[in-house]
Amino acid sequence: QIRQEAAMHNARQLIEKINEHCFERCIPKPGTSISRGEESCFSSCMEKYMSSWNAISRQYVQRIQKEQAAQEAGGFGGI
Amino acid sequence: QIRQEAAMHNARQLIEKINEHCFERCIPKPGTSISRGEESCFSSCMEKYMSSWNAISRQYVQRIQKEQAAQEAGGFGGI
Amino acid sequence: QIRQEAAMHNARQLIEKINEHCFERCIPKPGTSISRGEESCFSSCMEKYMSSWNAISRQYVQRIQKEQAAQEAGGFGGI
Amino acid sequence: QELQQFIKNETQKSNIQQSIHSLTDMCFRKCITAKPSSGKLDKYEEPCMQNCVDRFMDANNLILKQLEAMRTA
Amino acid sequence: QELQQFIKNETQKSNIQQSIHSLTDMCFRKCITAKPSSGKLDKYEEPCMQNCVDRFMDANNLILKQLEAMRTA
Amino acid sequence: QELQQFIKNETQKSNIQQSIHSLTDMCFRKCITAKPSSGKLDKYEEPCMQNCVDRFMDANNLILKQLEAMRTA
Repeated sequence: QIRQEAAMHNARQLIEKINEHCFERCIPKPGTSISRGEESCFSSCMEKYMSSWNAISRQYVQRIQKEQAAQEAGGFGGI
Repeated sequence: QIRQEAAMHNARQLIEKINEHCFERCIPKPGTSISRGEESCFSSCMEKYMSSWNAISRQYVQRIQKEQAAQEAGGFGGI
Repeated sequence: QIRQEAAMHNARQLIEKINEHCFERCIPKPGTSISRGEESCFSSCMEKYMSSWNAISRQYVQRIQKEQAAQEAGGFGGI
Repeated sequence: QELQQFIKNETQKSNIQQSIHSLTDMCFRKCITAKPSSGKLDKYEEPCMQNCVDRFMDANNLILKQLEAMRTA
Repeated sequence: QELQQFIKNETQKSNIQQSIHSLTDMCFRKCITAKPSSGKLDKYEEPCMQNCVDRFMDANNLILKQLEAMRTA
Repeated sequence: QELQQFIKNETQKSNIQQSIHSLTDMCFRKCITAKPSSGKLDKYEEPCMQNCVDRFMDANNLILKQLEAMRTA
């Protein structure tokens, strides 16, 4: 259950961040409805944010694994 | 007691946000004292922030109630 | 143990803030490695951030002590 | 069980207040661009605030719809 | 009871440190505008930091005073 | 003891995810400067993201090294 809550928390944070960045960029002046253009910008922005999140996860996990391996090998590496 | 703490937490956050926004806008270069002009700007800013908080609370609560009603009516509405 | 965790939390937050500010300022466009210039900027920035943290701690603690003394003396002072 | 309900309600209330705080933060930035000279919202600011909330919620629904579409794809 | 006092003290300390973190964050942005070339605060930055803390606290007191005035109005 | 290990692992996982969130926040701002017109990262954005993570970690290591140097000085 703790794991499930952590996953929920994670998803909620991702949604918040997406809305923060993409609302800022794609809907600078909120009008009486979301226009087609705003919607398509928002949609791309959202996908791009998730692509970024994935790219960064991969790179970050890879990097900390490399640093841990270097540390265990007795060196100090990674700097 | 939990409720009281929640209310305190809420008030503290509002105060923090007011100071963040209004200090930023009305006191861009902090001098050796707060000038009359800075004080009156700060005062308006603070009231305006609270008016905004109230307007947004009303609108937000209204909106989630509308969405809930739409959902309970079986539709998907609100989008 | 609680105290130790608080100190850890404090240090971690300081490191995060330093990285946030100094990465932003000194490494605007991350390249394939950190250049000498970026490293020296980062190093000064980091020290300056810690100097600021110290200056602000002193001033803040002094100020709240002054306000508490004024309050205990029965006045309302500090404003 | 009553306690659980209490905690659930309080958590929900606190989530709502959290959302109101961050919406106010964001919409104040978007809608209040002039130096504040009065405490009231003027005739441009008031509807801007309302649109800001409604468009933000629309955007939120877009995200949820798209996430749902991705999960079932 | 001793435990409660301990918790209260620790909470207070942690609130103070939280305030110092956010003050440093904000005042660093306001007072350090040039590209950092030395680790020391120069003769403009040092007083700027002090004024930044003091004016922030003044502003905080203004808010509390005004909130108090509204409650009793 | 198993519970402690479980908590430690979950805490570590949650710290990692927290870092990924704030890295994405920061690197998105640095690397995605044009109005988004596609959901994929283009050939400039993808390496920028990777460099952003690696240089951030380098910078983090610089801080730790310097803090260590100060403590033993």
